[in-house]
Amino acid sequence: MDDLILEMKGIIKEFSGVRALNNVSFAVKRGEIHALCGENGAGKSTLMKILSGVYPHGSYQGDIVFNQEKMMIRNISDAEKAGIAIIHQELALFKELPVYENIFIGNEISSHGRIHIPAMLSKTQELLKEMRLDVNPYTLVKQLGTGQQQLIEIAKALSKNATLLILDEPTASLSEGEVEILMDILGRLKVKGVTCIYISHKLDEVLRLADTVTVIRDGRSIGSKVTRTLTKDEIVEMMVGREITDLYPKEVHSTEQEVFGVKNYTVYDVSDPNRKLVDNVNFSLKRGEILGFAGLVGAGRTELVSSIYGFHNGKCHGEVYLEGNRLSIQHPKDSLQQGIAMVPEDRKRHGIIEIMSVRENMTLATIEKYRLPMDCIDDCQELRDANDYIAKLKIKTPGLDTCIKNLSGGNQQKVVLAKYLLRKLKVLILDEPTRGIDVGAKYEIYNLMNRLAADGIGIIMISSDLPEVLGMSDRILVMNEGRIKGEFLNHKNLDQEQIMHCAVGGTTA
Amino acid sequence: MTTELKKEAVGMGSEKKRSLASMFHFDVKTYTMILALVSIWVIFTMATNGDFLTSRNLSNLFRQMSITGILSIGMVFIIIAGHIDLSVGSLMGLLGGITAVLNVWLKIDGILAIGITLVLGLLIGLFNGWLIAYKKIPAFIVTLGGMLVFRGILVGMTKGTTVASLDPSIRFVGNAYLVDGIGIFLGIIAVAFLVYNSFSSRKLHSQYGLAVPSMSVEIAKIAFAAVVIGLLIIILNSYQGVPVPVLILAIMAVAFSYVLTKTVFGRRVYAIGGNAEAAKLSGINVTKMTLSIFAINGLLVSIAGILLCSRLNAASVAAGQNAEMDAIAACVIGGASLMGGLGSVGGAIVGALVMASLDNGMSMLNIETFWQFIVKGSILVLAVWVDIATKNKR
Amino acid sequence: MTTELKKEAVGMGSEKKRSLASMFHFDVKTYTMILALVSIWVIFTMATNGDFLTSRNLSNLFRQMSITGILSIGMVFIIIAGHIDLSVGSLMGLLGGITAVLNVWLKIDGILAIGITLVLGLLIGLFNGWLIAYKKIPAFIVTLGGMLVFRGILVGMTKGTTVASLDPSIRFVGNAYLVDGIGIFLGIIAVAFLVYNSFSSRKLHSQYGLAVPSMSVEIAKIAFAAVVIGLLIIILNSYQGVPVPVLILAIMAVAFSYVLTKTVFGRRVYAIGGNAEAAKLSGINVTKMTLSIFAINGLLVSIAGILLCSRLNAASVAAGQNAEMDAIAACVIGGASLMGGLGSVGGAIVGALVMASLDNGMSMLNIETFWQFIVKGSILVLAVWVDIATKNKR
Amino acid sequence: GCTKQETAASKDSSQKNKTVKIGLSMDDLRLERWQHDRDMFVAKAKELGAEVVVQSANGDDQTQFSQCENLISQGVDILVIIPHNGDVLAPIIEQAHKAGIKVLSYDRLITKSDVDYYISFDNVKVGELQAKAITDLVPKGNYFLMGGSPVDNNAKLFREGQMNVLKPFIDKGDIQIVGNQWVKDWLPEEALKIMENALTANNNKIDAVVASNDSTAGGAVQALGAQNLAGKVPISGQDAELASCQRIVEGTQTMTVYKPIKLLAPSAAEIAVKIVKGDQIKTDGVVNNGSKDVPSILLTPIAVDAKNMADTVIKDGYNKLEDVYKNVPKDKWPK
Ligand SMILES: Nc1ncnc2c1ncn2[C@@H]1O[C@H](COP(=O)(O)OP(=O)(O)OP(=O)(O)O)[C@@H](O)[C@H]1O
Ligand SMILES: Nc1ncnc2c1ncn2[C@@H]1O[C@H](COP(=O)(O)OP(=O)(O)OP(=O)(O)O)[C@@H](O)[C@H]1O
Ligand SMILES: O[C@@H]1[C@@H](O)[C@H](O)OC[C@H]1O
Ligand SMILES: [Mg+2]
Ligand SMILES: [Mg+2]
Repeated sequence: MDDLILEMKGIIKEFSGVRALNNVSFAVKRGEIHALCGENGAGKSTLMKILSGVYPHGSYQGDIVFNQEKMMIRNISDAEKAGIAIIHQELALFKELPVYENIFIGNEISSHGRIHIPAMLSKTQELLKEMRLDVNPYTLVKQLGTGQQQLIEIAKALSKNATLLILDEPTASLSEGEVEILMDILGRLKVKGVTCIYISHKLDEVLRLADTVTVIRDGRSIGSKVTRTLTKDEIVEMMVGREITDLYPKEVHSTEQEVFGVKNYTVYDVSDPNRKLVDNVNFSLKRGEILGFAGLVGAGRTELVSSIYGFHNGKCHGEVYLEGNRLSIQHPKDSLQQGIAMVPEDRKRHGIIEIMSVRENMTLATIEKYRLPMDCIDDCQELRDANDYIAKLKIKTPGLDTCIKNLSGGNQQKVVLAKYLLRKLKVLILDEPTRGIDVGAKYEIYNLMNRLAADGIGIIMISSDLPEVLGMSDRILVMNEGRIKGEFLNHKNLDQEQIMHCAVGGTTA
Repeated sequence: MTTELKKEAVGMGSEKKRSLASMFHFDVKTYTMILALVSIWVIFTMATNGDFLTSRNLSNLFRQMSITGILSIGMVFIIIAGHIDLSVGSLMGLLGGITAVLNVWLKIDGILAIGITLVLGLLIGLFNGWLIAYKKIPAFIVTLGGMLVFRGILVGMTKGTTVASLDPSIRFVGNAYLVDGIGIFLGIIAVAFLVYNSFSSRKLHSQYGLAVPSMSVEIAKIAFAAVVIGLLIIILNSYQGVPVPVLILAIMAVAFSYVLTKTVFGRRVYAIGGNAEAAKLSGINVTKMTLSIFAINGLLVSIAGILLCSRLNAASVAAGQNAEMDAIAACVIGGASLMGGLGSVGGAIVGALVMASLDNGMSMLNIETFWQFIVKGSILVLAVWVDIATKNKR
Repeated sequence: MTTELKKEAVGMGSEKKRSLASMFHFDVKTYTMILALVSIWVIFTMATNGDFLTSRNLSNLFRQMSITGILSIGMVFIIIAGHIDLSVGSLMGLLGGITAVLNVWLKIDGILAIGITLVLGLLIGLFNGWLIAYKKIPAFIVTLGGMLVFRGILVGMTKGTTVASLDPSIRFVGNAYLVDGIGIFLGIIAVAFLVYNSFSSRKLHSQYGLAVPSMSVEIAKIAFAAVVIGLLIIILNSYQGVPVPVLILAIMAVAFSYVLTKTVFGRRVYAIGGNAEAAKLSGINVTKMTLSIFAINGLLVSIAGILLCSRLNAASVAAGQNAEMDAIAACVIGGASLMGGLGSVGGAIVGALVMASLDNGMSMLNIETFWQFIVKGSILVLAVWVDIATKNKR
Repeated sequence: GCTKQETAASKDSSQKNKTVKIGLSMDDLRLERWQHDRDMFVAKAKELGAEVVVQSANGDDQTQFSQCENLISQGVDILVIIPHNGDVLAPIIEQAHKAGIKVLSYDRLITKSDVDYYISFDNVKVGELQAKAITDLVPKGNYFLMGGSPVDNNAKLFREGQMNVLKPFIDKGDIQIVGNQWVKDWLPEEALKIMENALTANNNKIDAVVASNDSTAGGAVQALGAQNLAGKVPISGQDAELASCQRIVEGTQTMTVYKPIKLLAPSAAEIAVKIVKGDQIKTDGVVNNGSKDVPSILLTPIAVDAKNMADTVIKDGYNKLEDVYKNVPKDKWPK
């Protein structure tokens, strides 16, 4: 018999009438890496929140057996005491606190209630080194990019020395290099006997890493399989109930006409005006082109585009042209007026307004479109458009007026996408657009991108998912430490190695 | 593909159901406080042997709440946007004082004095807003400073005296009643508007193929609203007619409730309070919005100030002390959160009504002052507790 | 892999640089308000021909700020945790009243009366906290209710009279001065502690292989602190000695600053205020923390209440009115944000000192009252403006 | 015995006094009457060649306490205090005496302390005058008592005086007290609401209102006016504020209690200067403050109604004729 570390039996969880989990059973062997897959809204995060004590015993039905013992996990500390640690899908960090405190909050190193700062600092440095993360432990988390924050989350979970480690979409905003590091760490943990539950929509990772895959769909368990015998297509089929033959439905439709150009663009750090985050960047975007941006976490891609978009607070200079006209963008609203939209990377902080409904979130950037006389909102048109996109992007939501924070992570992301797609655009900037989105929906989004490109819209796509960049871009720019280090036309012979080499600072081949 | 279709269909069905449920959700949410209010009224009615519910007292009650009500409308915009305004009481005192000084000392015509006051209110609001939005000084500090500065100007300007006896035109605003006929007329217009609005929205919805609540629910809702409006007007008429300040409050409440719930501007107020950064990324000019919100508030404060000095037929240096607390409390009782993003004009008005009812009922009962403090404090907490407990259950 | 190694090396270097920079950042940030304070002092000193800076007036000033200072310590915990307490003034009045009633009317020994008051303060704080943490009623409402209830109880309990003439033991706390020797002794202990603390921390840091700021910076910092402490004690001694309330304030400030910055409890206060949801996900028991924070505040309020009735040698029904606003303002001036997650004990104390200095200086200058209002309000806004403008530049 | 030494010390510290420096600590300048007090006090003091440092505590004990300390440390020669709450300032007297400064308690007595002099109107007397004027007009009927701020000690003294007069009538059964409320911060807007509610609760069957001061009376008159009862229901007041004088001559308010500040403020200034110079002070008697008999100068408040308006308030120049009669036809003005 296999030695099971965890068994969840007949789990049922309802949210005000909506059944998120319907009799799910789930078993994990000691020491394995167990992947949990499923479409957006399938119930993966919910299941893990039950396991980690976010939804306490009594708020769900079913049993949890952990280490052969029936558990009644009442809160998060119960779970941690039992040796279960989790990295949540949504970042749960403290913006105003430094990195080292973030890592230890809730598990401070202390004696008699007094925190032991040097110990925490040195442990932090150790962890950061292990993560190959070059940040100062004193840095406030709000000063880090999303990818770096994600790594801090991981460090935080590692610091807990758990026997069962749950990772809910840990790599959603990590690029290839960091993913490698994480794989490395997980491998070492495995050797140490730590069990991992791994949730990801990046199926390549799953196949490489996991020993077993369990798939859930619409709150039901579909089945568990050993990875060795599995192909990607099979997982996809288990997840969505059908086959997706081509993950990247690439079409080529770029023209030669420039729609958008950036010249000598430099961006400085907000808190340290001498530090350049983006250094003299030049690029141009053609009508109907999909331009991919690759690079490691912290390469400055987000800073570049958000600065162009008018959102970065720091100093910047350079020239931006739209259809040959020089633009002066002070504020995101200027960009939107010119027909430039940007889907932000950090969904929770910049994408959604948590206490507003799905509909209100979706139409926020286009709200003038529905303006009737007397500033009145045409709610019929608004409803229709919202409904339209809910269907188009298959957003799983109980209704239009549901509070957006009750949606699963991937579905929130789709709402954010819809929010900017609702506008009439010339240029669309997508910063990690498929972050946390399942394969089926990704496919829809790629098709959508193709359609937009076919309509002549220029698309900039920043993505840390190299296969995605390779699969969808017409052209790829690689950034490293604030500079564009390489440019690749996408053709069959281009492979990940070349891009990676460039991203870590090597020169263009 | 078939599964997808099925899912979609299910989606549509459940949406219809949910939209209905959520409609009721919404209703219950707003109505818990109304229920608390009703219980307070019932208790006072019993305790006063029905005196509390006489048309005369209700007319008093509504007049007594009108100033706090108007202030709370402005305040709810500010609170939803995630700010606060502590200067409201002093500013109201100052603006009332300005009306009085203009009219009594400088012998400026009443209407003109009112006009000047309104403009000044708007400008001062703008200035507050400028410091907060453009200079990024926390609203708490700006308006705490304003509280002191405005009171100081008032004391200096009036040299500490009470400036009394205003023109009839000014006195009218705070003290007159509408002829019965006008009240009824306005009531009918309101109901007609409600009916028109609801049916045209139904028509539009079904035109667009959107779910509409069942006819009976709709009719019940309209009927309920019509009964409330009708009752209110009948009650007020059976005393002396609709008091002008109550009418002003009603107009402001309807207008600004419309702004907050139906307009682009209102939607953006919620957005910047809910997540200012996301709002900015969505192309909302947060600074300009903040500026406008404080300007609106300034305007409303000036209306309240005019009403106050009109009701008292005088402006005194202490006028409006602590009024900001009442206004903020009204908003919070009515469901606004000081963290921003939540609140409604209706809630704020109900909150103001709850507080005014407590004051009114207890003073009718001639309860000892210290008991009034204790009871008012306890009931406030209790009412909100009940509200929260019932909300959490759902 | 080589590139990575290089990066690491760079990392270490830039880290050292950064850590130093960030240290200074921190310092400048805290010190902007101190600079504002110093400018206010300079202006007043010039305007009063030096009277402002006499040891006697400084002794007054510190005594005058001690009560607001103590209240602001409790308040800053609450504000950092994302709440607010409006009941502080009334509660202080009530607790002072209880001490007086126990001592004067019930003839209970002074020390015992103080003890009972402290316990009661803690319990009332706990009760407030319970309603907020466990019943999820917004702190604004709970403490607004508390403000009314406590004032009511005070008026009822004292029947509206002033309860006067307390035991010498109670009067001591608010009015006595320490003998010069003790003051000096305490000063030396404080400096010694500073030195010890800084060097042991250096040692620990280097033991753990962490960067330490250069020795000269460290010494400069300590020397600066020692000079400030020394000057303070010399000034106070050259009048009548360190006033007991100032000593109490100093002890509370050091103790709670320690709690906030150096203990698990304190860091978690920031966490729950910064992101309550994340705090919960990190396994922090937010409800219990909230409870404790309000209990601490209750305790501090009771100390302030005892000091107040001791200074006045009486408890009056109006005691402590509006003290909550002063305390909150002190925190906000000192950099706390009403949205939670930001603030410090030191900042709150500086904030209290800024406000007390404005009051003191203007009253020394014999400015007309209404000008005092205007000037105080404007300077408050101005000081914070300067603070924010300089912070944004960096 | 040691007083002289102390005085000498204080003279030293003020570096040979050419001008006497008087510290005037006031309760609250947001109430009209105190502005008059201040103006007259300062005017008289200037006339006598003294300098006055004025502080206003905005009705807050603690603020007043601090301000007194500041005055002491500024080296004033004498402290004149209008206490917000006379019961809490004993420690200030101690501090002042330590610094060799004498204290004159103005208008309100500083109790249980070693205060040097007291000059005032009798506050209980004020209450008595108010009630007397009303009972003269309405010896039988329903009375409503509009008290002052529930946290103002004076408000209680006024009530005490009112009850001294009313008690016999109540005992006889002639007068019923149908309501008895206190007005937060003496605010007219609060008084207005309270009066509206009282009238409603009693179906307008209120025959007289005893209001403790003019600002609360002002609010109440507005409520009475709304029921067309202004002028029909007698109502008292206090302070002879301009607005209330106007109401009195217009007939909507019955009376106000005029405390001839014309007498009070200048004599206080005079006495203050005398104390500093070490001159003899003539007092009217003593008032016991709980720990000693304080030598006192007690002035009598005057009840003012439409009849004696011209002879009191106007004659004293407290308010001007044309202001008071502003809204009255010229032919009805007193000559
Ligand atoms: N707090 C909540 N209130 C109401 N419904 C919720 C709540 N949390 C989750 N749900 C619903 O439960 C379902 C499962 O959500 P869950 O977050 O577990 O999905 P997931 O599998 O993690 O999806 P994703 O891949 O998008 O992260 C969704 O339909 C979601 O709308
Ligand atoms: N608000 C801020 N203050 C200071 N530094 C910042 C801030 N935001 C980002 N940075 C820094 O800017 C650099 C570039 O970050 P950016 O987010 O642009 O990188 P990226 O290539 O998009 O990678 P990621 O996947 O992490 O988003 C990082 O080193 C980060 O530390
Ligand atoms: O004159 C009155 C004063 O004595 C009292 O203390 O406050 C109210 C005033 O009207
Ligand atoms: Mg999820
Ligand atoms: Mg990025």
